Amino acid sequence: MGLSRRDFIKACAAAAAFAAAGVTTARPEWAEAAEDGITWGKAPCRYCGVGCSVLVGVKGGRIVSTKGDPAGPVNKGLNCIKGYFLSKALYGKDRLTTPLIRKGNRMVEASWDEALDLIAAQYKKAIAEHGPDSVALYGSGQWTIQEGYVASKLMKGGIGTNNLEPNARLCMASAVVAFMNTFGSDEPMGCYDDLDLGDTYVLWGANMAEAHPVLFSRLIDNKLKHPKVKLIDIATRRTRTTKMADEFIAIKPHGDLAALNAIIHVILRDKLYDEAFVAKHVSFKRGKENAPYGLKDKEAFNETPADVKNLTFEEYKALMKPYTPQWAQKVSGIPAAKIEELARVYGDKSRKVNSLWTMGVNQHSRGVWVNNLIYNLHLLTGKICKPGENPLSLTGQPSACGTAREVGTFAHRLPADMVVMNEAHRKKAAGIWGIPAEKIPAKVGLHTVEMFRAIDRGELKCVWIQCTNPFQSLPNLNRVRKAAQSRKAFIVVSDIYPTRSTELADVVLPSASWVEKEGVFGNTERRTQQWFKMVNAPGKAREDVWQLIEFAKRMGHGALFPYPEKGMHRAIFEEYRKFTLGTGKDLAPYGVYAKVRGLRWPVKANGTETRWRYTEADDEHVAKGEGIKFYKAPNNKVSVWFRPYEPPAEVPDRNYPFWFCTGRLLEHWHTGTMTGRVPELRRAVSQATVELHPEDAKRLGIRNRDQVRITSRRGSIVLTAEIGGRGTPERGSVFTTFFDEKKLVNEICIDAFDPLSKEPDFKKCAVKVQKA
Amino acid sequence: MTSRWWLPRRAVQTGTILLLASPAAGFTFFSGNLASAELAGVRLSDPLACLQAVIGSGVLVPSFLFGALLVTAFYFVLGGRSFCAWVCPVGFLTELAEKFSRRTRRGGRRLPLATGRYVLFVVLATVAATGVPLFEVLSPIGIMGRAVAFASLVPLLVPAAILLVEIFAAPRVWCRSLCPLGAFYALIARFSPLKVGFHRERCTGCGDCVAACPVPEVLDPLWQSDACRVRAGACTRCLACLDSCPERALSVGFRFKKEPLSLTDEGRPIEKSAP
Amino acid sequence: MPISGIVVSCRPEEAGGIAEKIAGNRGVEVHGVLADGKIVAVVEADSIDAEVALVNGLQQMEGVISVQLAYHNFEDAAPEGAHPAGL
Amino acid sequence: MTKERDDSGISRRRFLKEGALAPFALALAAAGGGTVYLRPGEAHGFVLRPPGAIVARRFLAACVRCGKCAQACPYHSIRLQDRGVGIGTPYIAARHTPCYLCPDLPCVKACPSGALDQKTTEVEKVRMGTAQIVDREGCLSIRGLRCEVCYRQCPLIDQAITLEPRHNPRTGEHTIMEPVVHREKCVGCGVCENACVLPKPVIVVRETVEVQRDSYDF
Repeated sequence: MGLSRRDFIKACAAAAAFAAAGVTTARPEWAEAAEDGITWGKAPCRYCGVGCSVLVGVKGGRIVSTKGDPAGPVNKGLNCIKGYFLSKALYGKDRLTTPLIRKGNRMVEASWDEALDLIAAQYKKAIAEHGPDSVALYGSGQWTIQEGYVASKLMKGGIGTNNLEPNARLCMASAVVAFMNTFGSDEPMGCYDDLDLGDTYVLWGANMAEAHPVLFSRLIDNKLKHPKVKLIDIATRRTRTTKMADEFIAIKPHGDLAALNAIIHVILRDKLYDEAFVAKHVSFKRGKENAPYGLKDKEAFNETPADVKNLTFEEYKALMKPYTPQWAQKVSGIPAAKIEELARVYGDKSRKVNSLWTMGVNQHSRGVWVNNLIYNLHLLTGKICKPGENPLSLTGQPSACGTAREVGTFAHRLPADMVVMNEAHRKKAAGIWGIPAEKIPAKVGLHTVEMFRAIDRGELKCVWIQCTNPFQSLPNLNRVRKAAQSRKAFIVVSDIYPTRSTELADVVLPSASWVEKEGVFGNTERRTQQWFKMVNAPGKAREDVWQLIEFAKRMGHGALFPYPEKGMHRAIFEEYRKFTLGTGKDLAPYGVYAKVRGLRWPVKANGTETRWRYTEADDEHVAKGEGIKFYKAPNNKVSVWFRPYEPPAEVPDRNYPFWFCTGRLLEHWHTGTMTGRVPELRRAVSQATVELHPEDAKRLGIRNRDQVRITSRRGSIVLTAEIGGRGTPERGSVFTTFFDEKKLVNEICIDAFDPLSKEPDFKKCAVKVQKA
Repeated sequence: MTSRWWLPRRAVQTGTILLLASPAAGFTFFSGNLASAELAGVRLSDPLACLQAVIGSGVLVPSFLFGALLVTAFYFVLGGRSFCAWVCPVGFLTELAEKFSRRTRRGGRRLPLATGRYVLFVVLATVAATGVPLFEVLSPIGIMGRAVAFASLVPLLVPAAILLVEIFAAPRVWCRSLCPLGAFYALIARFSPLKVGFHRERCTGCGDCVAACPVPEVLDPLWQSDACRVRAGACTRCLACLDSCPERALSVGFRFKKEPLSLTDEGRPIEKSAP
Repeated sequence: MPISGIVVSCRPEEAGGIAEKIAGNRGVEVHGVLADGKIVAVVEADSIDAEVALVNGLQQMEGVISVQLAYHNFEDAAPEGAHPAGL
Repeated sequence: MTKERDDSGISRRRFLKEGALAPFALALAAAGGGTVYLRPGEAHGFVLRPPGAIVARRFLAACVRCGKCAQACPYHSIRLQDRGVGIGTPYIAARHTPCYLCPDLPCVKACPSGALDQKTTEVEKVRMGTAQIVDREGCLSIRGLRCEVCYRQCPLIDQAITLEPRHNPRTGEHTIMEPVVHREKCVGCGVCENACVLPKPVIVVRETVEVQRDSYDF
């Protein structure tokens, strides 16, 4: 049963009465209801970017139960199987409970003071000898907004380096760059309501059924209710999503770049575009081409305004001429007729078309371009900023949006769409932070791949990793692991369990997780969700914010964080909120989030949320009568980019004849640090397998559950074959998951990345496949 | 002591147990147990198990039957119940138990030998009537084999129960009087060419052989008549009598043709040692 | 619909009995009885007047030393399930 | 010479040993045997047998309990019963380790007696049993959660188990994706029972019920 408003008020009344009676523990701040001695509080789920709301049941200082929150607008009381076992993720037997310091090959227990003093000494030494750019902080899209904000302020405003990155570089960076260069503001215009309201959904390389389970359930319900609803799955692998789609269109890896251009070609050729919309809202641009793949260290590539050429619509049309469906058929494997058909789907004025994508598009050596091309489809046909008709980039982490993107914990970002390269932005940030503007360096820091390469080169002396597991999740893993093993840098890892990263650390710090601390997450649809601390972290474990501030004090930057001990999280959020006000990314006061199941920004003056941005129908920043206004874009005009086809970084050849792709599955999350501790999820799926096409398997003499060796130019690994299971890659491709800490599949992956977003391509490299 | 047959016999008994354990240790030349096995690619089956399976289920696999015939032929040639003395782990166990019980006390009641064949009849009748392979269900041989191969330990209560009975109530009652497999081999042993021979002229009547024999009844005819070899099917060819005889009055060998009886009746008939 | 949180003070040894009596009133939920003789309860009534009457009634009960109002909510109850952000 | 036993004078010690110890030993022996044969065990009701097992009653006779099938199983899925009439016969405790359906069926090949039918050559045609959802109210997928672990782990996914989506009236905007077992395809390998995330699996392998056919085809 859900909490009604009346129950809520009653709970508040009781809480106040307890407080008046001098009892504060019986009714903690976060409690909303109690039954059977279990006190329930609300929190967003700890795992993916969908942002389901859960109720957390606490008894005797321990989480005894979690359940889907019926009042949660995203999930209405439902969860996926990971969420069902959420509480168990915190109670694995091997939780880290005390700081550890490396002594040779042993990790020795230490006090917080010893550990933090050591870290501060190492950072100070590196900064003194090599300057502030010789140190770095590598964070996470699972950081709370407060953690990300403190990290950004410390690194950019205190230490004076932009060497701050989130692991979101590995998942959302391409989407971010495309949002910025198309709309001038990060994050989607639409929201999950589009899943209920549209009638056509084109999935570009996204296995929503497994990676966004509750959202997929919502999408399918729309299909069940409305016979007109059509789900088209364009992918390199047949998945559980394919099974429920109306149509599957097989595409060659990297073929999206060709297919999208050809669809646009047909839309232009057959005049399927919305002339008025294009005239009013769109400007055409051509960027820098013949881009590299980032395979060489320090390869610099930037698309500065000077590199961008403005085009007329006619020029643009002329440029698109060669991208015929016949040409695209060869490159993408999609039949020309099917491409024509897709163009007519997008061009059909009676259809509300939505594009959905995630890592297939983002983890792509031309990821920004593919994002741009998807937006082109929607901008040319005017199918955008309307209920049930939007492109929606799905995220993978609970706060990739809230923390990494909105707070801006990237090497080039500042909060609320600002960037370090822009002097005005630096000034604004410095103003809020109360520091001189010159304190914030204008030089972009090291992006993720380059950051870990810099360790290998010996240029980066200190790295602190929080809330993520790069030594399992980075591409070309052998190089970065070897660099760490040879102790080329001083590495600190804060986590809740031993991981493949803590094993390489010089100092391991035990962190508090999820409801062991207070925090705020921001999900895919711009929903900001808050929760209170409900239980204590085990042993000496402390939250990442506390770790960073204690470190800051030792570094002499304590004055940057003058927050009261009680109400610290509120104070940090309120300070961060100043960045958002009036920018179209406006957040509500902290107290509001404490009460509701999240609000989608921009939050209006009257405290209500915005479902669709840039439209007068819902967005306060657009005046009545203006219709749609892209107020964040220069001259209110969004960009349609000409993005040509360029080949992938590595293509299968005679020695390495197969495509290799990695991805996710429903039962486990990311590198399995949390889900791997849940016995039920381990029971469900215990190890990573490699999926093969049945014909490829037969040709190689590989049968189901045989051991198979996968070898690329970078590494080799043995996995159990899975043929005809939950997923079947197309002929000539193999697929595996990266959750299994015993199988470092990323040793196979190439560290090629998108030249604009610097996001690595985990979806494509060449391998050979042998029976082991 | 004149011969040391116990040495190879213990070796074979121990070897059998090692063989049963070998698959668990990762070796592949042997699999299965004494009911059915594959040794170096040859399929072998216990003839009584085969008989029960075929009668009970009506399923007949030629290779299975062939394996059973092979085993039958083998034991026919080598004396039938030689299985009991040389191979069977239960025989090994009860033998050791008897040694132990002899050290602590003597006596107990030996039950008659002939009951085994009735048990065999009951087993076959049961499987024919109900389809329950009674002996495969109860068999301590199977239980011990599986205990060795699969560490299936709870069923060891059954051989343990047999030991209890044998130590405290009726020595060697299982092998002597109850085991239908022993009774089955006893049936074919009667015609087996491998027999223990008796050289009456050397016998001093000391009785050591009787004391050593697990089935001393089989020796009775040697004193009561002018027999010159042990003909009874119950003889397990354990050859303990040979080892025990200081005069070398007993021997073992293949006797194919009907040997003329020794006419020099020097030996004195010995009366039954036990009821 | 007014909803209030109240703290009823009485002698510790009588608290249990009084809590039971209080709970007998329509619209009163007892949430806890503390060791020092304080009873934490939530009072709900149809109107402000009815609520004042109810609280006064409690005040008059034998053994009750005082009734303290800790929280008062008199906004109109929002429809079930609605949330303040106006979804 | 003849060694006559003196049975006339039973000593007190012998009396104790034979008169008191023997019945005690016999009782203990009976208790041991009873523990093995009278304990309630898997022999009662349905037992999940290895692939190709012939019908239950005849299987019990045909199986010579040699354990070769268990030794042949690469996953140690096959165990031997340790009690009751079925003592020594092979079974699969699917919750512990299910049958992973080796394409070459080494267990069937190992069976000497035909208890596992030698004619079994295709894993898809094996019928060890049939999976059933025994607690629909407990099943997380039927409650609307995105679980469906049994479905995704099923080696005959989309054949033996399919997902049947239907509207979830409780939330009004989500789908219940109900796993449905198709008995004409289910081989009874128990992978679903093994994978079920609930403490007591709600999908378990039960005895195969013969599909009753008639001419009614809708």
